[in-house]
Amino acid sequence: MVEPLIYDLGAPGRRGVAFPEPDVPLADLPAAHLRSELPLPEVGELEALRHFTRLSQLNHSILTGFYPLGSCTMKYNPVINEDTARFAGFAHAHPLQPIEMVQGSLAIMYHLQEWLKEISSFAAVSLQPAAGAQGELAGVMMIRAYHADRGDSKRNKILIPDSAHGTNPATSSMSGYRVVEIKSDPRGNVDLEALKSECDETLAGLMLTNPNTLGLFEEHVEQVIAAVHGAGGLVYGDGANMNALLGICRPGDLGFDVLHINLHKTFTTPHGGGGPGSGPVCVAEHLVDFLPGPISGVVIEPTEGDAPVYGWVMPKKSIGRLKAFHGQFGMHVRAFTYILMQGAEGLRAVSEYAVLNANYLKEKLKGFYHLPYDRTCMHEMVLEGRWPDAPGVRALDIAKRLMDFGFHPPTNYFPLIVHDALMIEPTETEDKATLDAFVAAMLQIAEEAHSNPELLHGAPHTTKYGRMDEVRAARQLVLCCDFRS
Amino acid sequence: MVEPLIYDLGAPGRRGVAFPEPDVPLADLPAAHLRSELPLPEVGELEALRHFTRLSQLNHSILTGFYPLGSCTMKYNPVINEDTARFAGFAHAHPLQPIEMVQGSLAIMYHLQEWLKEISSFAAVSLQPAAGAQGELAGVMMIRAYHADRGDSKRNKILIPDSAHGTNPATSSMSGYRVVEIKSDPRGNVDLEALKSECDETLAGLMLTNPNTLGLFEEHVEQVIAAVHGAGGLVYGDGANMNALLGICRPGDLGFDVLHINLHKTFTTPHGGGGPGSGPVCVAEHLVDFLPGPISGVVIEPTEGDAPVYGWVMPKKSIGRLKAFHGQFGMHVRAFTYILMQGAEGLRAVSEYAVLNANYLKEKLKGFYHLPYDRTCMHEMVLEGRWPDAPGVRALDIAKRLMDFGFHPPTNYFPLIVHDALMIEPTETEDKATLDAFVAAMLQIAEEAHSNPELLHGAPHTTKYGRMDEVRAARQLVLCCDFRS
Amino acid sequence: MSYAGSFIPHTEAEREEMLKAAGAGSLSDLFMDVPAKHRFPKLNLPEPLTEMEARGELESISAANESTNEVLSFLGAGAYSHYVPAGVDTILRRGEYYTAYTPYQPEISQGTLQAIFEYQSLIVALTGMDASNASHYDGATALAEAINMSRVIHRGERRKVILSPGLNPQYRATVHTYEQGFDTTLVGEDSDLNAAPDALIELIDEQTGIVCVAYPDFFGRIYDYSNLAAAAHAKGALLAISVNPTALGLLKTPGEMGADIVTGEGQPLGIPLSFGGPYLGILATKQDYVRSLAGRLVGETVDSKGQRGYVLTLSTREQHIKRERASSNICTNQGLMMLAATVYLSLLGKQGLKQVAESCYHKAHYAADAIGKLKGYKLKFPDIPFFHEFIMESPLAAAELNRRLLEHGIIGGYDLSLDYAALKNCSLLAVTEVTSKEEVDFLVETLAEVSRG
Amino acid sequence: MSYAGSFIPHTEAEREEMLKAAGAGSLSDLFMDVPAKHRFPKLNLPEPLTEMEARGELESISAANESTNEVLSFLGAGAYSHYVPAGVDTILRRGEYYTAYTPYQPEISQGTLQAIFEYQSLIVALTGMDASNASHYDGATALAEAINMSRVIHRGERRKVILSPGLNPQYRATVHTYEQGFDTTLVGEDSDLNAAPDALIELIDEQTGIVCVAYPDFFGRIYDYSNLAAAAHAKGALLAISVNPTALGLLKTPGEMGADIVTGEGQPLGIPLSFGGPYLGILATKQDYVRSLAGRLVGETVDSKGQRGYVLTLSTREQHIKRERASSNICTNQGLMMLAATVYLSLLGKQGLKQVAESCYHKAHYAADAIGKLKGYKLKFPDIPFFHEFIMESPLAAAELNRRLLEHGIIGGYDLSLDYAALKNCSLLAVTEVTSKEEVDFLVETLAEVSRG
Ligand SMILES: Cc1ncc(COP(=O)(O)O)c(C=O)c1O
Ligand SMILES: Cc1ncc(COP(=O)(O)O)c(C=O)c1O
Repeated sequence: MVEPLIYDLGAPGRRGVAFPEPDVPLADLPAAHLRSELPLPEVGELEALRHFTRLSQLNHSILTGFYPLGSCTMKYNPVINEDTARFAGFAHAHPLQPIEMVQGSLAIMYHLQEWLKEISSFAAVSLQPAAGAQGELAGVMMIRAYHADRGDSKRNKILIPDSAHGTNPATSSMSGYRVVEIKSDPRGNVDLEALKSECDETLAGLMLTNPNTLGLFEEHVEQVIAAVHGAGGLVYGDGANMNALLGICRPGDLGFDVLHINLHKTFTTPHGGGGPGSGPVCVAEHLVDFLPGPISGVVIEPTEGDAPVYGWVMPKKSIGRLKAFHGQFGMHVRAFTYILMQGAEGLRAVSEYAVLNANYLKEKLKGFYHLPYDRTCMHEMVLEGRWPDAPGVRALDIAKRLMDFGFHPPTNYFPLIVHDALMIEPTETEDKATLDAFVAAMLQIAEEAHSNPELLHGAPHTTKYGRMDEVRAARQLVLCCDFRS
Repeated sequence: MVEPLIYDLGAPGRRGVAFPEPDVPLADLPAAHLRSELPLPEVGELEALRHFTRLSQLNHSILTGFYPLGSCTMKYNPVINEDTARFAGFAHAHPLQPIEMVQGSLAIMYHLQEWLKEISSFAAVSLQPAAGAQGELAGVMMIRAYHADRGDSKRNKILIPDSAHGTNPATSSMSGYRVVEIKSDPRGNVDLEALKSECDETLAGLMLTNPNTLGLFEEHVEQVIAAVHGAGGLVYGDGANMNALLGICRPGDLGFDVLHINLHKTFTTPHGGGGPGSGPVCVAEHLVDFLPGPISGVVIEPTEGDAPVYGWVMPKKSIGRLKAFHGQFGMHVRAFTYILMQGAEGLRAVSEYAVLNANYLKEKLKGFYHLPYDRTCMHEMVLEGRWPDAPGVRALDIAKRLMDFGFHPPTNYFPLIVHDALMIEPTETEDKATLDAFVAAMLQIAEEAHSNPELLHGAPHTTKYGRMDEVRAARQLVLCCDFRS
Repeated sequence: MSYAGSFIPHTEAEREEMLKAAGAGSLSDLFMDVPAKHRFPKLNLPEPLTEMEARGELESISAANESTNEVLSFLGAGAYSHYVPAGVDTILRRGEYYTAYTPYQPEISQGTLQAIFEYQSLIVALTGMDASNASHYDGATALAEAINMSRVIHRGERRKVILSPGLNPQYRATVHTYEQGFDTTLVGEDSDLNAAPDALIELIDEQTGIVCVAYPDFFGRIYDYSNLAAAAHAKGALLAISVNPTALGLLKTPGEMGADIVTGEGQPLGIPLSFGGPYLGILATKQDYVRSLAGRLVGETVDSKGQRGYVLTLSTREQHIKRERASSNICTNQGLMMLAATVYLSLLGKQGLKQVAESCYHKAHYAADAIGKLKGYKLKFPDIPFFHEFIMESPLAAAELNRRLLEHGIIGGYDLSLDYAALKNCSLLAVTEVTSKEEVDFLVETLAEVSRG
Repeated sequence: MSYAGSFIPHTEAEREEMLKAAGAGSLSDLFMDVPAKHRFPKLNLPEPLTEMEARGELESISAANESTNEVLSFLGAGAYSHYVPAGVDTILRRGEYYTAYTPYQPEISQGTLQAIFEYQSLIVALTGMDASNASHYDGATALAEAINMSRVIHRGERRKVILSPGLNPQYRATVHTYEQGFDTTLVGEDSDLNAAPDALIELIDEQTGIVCVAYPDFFGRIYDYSNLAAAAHAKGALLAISVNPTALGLLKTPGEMGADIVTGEGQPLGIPLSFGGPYLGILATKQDYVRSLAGRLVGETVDSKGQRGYVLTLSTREQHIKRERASSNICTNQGLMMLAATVYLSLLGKQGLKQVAESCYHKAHYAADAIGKLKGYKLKFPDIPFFHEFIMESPLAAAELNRRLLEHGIIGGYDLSLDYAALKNCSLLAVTEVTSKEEVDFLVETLAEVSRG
């Protein structure tokens, strides 16, 4: 019994939630503009809620199990955040209300900006980007604007390490740049020679993820940055991996020019089954004027004892706005709540334990799975999901088999520079017992891969759904149901 | 993998939710009175919430499926109720606040009382009883107080039909009465002759459920009541089955002297996995002074244009209080919200459709299951869960097998007067498609009972847990875990 | 159906089809058994509202309250303001819990059943008893049931019950209600409030079934009941102790003191004040008396696949099996509140509950110290250890004092003169972890000010 | 770990054991790769708070807002007050939804995947397109993506984009930002506001990639874009329509009018105002352009047991596969907001959405009628059909008018002079189903009064 589609439920004429009849005299409807039919579901309230409740139970989630999805920082999303973000004063604030009426919201944004500046060591922050990728877009556009502002118009390429997340090259193209890929060296760092050979007068910048997607701290980070700066380029930091760096090392101190932070990773705003995220972008002094805006700022300095008045400030040479209104405000409240509870002490502990958990897993697993870069890792690490002596087994099989043990699989087939990559990020909110259970499952699977590969090919076995035919989905494309029948 | 117990989780020294250190100077603790150890769990916040989230998924519930548990009125519990009952003004009201500060709460209780009076046709209502059984207790004690007040002290027995719910006789004993059981007649009514033969000067009263637990409206209800009244007794109405009577017939009009209503059945307050309920008790004029109290009343009549002032009123000869404070106030808010959305029109429809659904099921099933009382039923009906030609199969087997189809079984082995009773109450909030699916399952099971009884004995098959060994639980009694280890 | 607030899914076509199947021409036809003259009464109720309208209406009614979220409060007296972690309601809001009923069918109710088993274990751990039921209505009814249990245990003999005056007056009133049908002698309530509970000892005799005391008592006082237990046991009587579970985060267990039955109000364990309910009755006892315990019990067992699981057990005690011979009539209990307490205790755990208990203790003592030094005010029992509540004797009647405090935005303590003639000008103040030092200071300043005025 | 707000479960003993296993002597040892001089900076942040303290802090910050729940508001301009049935947040609060991520692993993500498939179906039904993505950031970025799509569809040719002045100014600003890296010619924004959209027709030429309009437009006006669509298609250009989905409960679909791409802001579908986000970008298109669509797509398939199921599909469009050749860089989208819209549309259904749309329409017209009759006020476009927003021209500057309205407890409309030089003294008023007749009457009376003062 699979759960029917919402359109398969209901009955013609059935009503869901009702609304009051208008209490005003009725106006004439604009006959020429009316639609002839409105093919929406006709289900009852219980029917609808039962449907979505049942569906929910088909999901793996952080609240139901371990979710070591590398690069995604699937850590505990504190339930208190879900309360604070819904406080009436926040939930019902219209984004265009006069600033005097929304000092609470503006204060949240202002302080969050200040805290992110402190954490990352940058001069200014815009909370506008909707997600990491939009933070990247903002960053790369600021790089463009910076060069343009200096009359430097020949810079048309962005360098991107081969280990980078797909959004980095995609962002660069969307910003109108040419992308040049830079190889990694045998220790998983940017290959310095390869980098230097591209550091010329056409260089707009480099997008660097540190720790990189192998979970490794870039050992020559300062040299890399120096090389780019030396050629007149700027360095963009992909801060998706900030969960390794809180109180450990500030990207601004390392010389990055601009960085985005994923609130939905490091700062516990929930992933929501795909989003919303929030990707604040932080910049060094020389890029402050280019930030997307408006930004929450102090518009009237506090006179003694009073609070300041916050309002909207548009950076002087802003690249403009990235979306309507002021960013994913509900996520700002959540991140604010989280930082408030952590403080400096807590944030450092977050990264320390995230890194401890990853290294613990690494050490427990590396004898059984090939670890291509055997160094102290940061918050995550990448194994190979294949063995020379188990030729039929691939990372995908391991991933699916993990489901039988109640675990969400690691990210697989990324980063691209590791064959059959299994990218494992445990996060600091998982306890040792959970990690030990995961290790036990991984070892059992490694054994099965050799002794009983069919078990892996057929996995998952214990889940309600078996392996999905993804090829068929793409070939016989069905993207919506036939709601007219 | 079964879910571990909360005590099996955690680690020594692990902390859950933290509280602030006291901001006051510390006082000396009373050394002689301190406990030496506090053996509570030591689990993290994510660990705890994951545990209770996972556990929840092991429950069948109204929000996940059909739940035709007879006598329990498992209908949709509107989610709006869950919001209104938690509004800050309600959730944070202390029960002992001065009445001027809690006019909102008192108004809720006052109007709910008024509405219940109107719905049931009684002179007054106390919302104090915590559940149906406590409403019964209040009612029977009022009967005692009434007789005592009249100096009538020889009345020491309560009559109870053999179809009655177990709380009725238990309540009577708890009130110090002797219980005499009255047989049912072949049409499922109270046997009038048997009743009359017990109507003597020792009769304190009769507890009558109407519609009774067979789902049948008592055909001689007025004669039954007249017989009891004729002997000087009072008639208690068990209003657990009010879902059949809203706007259909008012117990007060029929001559009942006292009645309890289960807000957690008829008025959609959720059953909470076993409670809380709420069992308001309604009385006719001659019992008003005996009600348990205090009760919300108008203490200052409204002067023109103003609202009245509500306060606490203690009935003159009250049997006293039944519990601390004022009853299950959170349930009052929910029932209030529900009635507000239904109005008179809606309440009548509720009962009409509840009865329609039950009769629909009855007609669809009665060819396949023995229907001992073949009359138009009210909101529920009782089938026999056995067949002469399938001797090994019992109601329990049918119940367990229904789980394989995703349904909660009907109440079984109650009422006691039907062999292998299956007591089915669909409620008005279930749609035809659900009923049809249930019918299909029931028919298939009837067929399997004859063709493949083993399938039923082994059921359930598709649930995470198989049949539980209840005998072992009672024999090798383990009522708590070993939290010291 | 299409009136404003309808949750009835039937379309007209479905209704007609179903009526036909049911052999009825119309909905009214289904009600022919109802005496015609009483059929289809017109109900005088407000017009039905949509959800949007109902929410608006309830919002304004709720706003008509001025509750403890808006006004500083020192009310306790059986219901306490505590911080409830967000995780508690997160779990309570899950439909799988709150829209299920009593777990009669264990195969599809393991969520509720295991939660109850965990609750039972937690209560046993807190109280030092051997077994807990799955919940009772509240602290008052749990006490009444303890007395009921004592009657069952003593097979109807021993009709004297000793109630300490230090029990919550509402609990005592409830006991009086419950005992109406029996010729029980209730004694002890008028004992001297200053005499230690040992004074109850002299009331114990061979007719005594049970002695009931509170811990801390209604006035917040902490007594060791070991002697009382010994004295009761010596005469064959039972000892029931009504507890505040928060205090058990700090204090010696009733079990250690020799209690036979522990009752209590579980509201402090994660349940909002909610104007007095729904709350949670705690009822636990020793192994010997398990079969006389009222209410549901969950026991461990295994399923047909050999998996550990939980079921309702010993139901032969209960009304649905034993009917008039059941030990109690309780059926629906406080399931969801039991879950709240279970989640609360799990989230706080060993360290958290202790922290809360200590915080309550220190703050109440800070307040009492300051008030004890105020001109015109004094503490009623300055030498007896107390937990988070204490009696303040003030220069004016508590009612008048509270009126004046309220003018300054403070809800004062409970006016004890309402229940105790001896406690003129006395109010019972509660201070918990949610009250800050500044708020206590504000109370103290205001007390000083209003006593002048 | 034991600082106030810690969610780190490790005990000291566990930490030591794990450090040992990891071959590190201390936590600091794990960070030797970090340049020493930048290692372990001291962060200047407030001291950590417990949950109880943090909630208190956030409560007071929230209370510093005076939001539309407390003050009557006629603001719209892209974000609308609507009643959200309780069922929506009931579902959104389920941890299984909100703590999952992009459903990369379909076998254990069918909840999210099926919900997306249902969302795609609902958007197709509402808009008359053939396919919808799984969500975009918001209405503004969805429009920017439509232009991006057009570039992909036209393989980088046709660098002229026509933007109607009736598009939300913030959306147009967003498009300008997105187009910075390309030599796109953006035209049309300064067209005459009084000229029907047909006036845009003359701007369309062989260089035109896409024409973008709003429906209803930013001023609430309803136009039939069929001619515009035909004109665009005649020149090989695309037509994108940015919609308000509530209006589609009533109005002809963009599909019927010939749109190639539909974008829109999904906030009105059950998403709270929340100071501007998170909202929901709607992005749908015709079959021909599906492979150029940005963002996630879910398609139907079967699993190994033959059960119908859903998976992410056509991911070769996306950044994680195609990298610099992807049609967009979007990765994380607005999943939970998509779920809100799906639940909202399911709960309201065919009848409910129509009811809401009609209610908005009637109330806005009631307000406009009354205002149109007020001395000194007039409607800017009295003869053009509108939905639930309209321009009021007042006798004084909108900023000053709004200041005065606020003194009477009313948040006035959006001040259009901020974006349109031609719209002096004009404000944009929105009226939805949550506003009562009395409230509109109060606005009208107040308008009369403040224009005198
Ligand atoms: C390393 C890295 N960079 C960038 C991103 C993009 O962030 P978002 O998905 O929020 O757009 C991600 C997230 O998936 C990431 O892991
Ligand atoms: C007919 C009948 N009477 C009385 C009761 C007792 O009500 P409660 O469980 O609320 O105490 C019930 C409920 O189970 C019942 O079905």
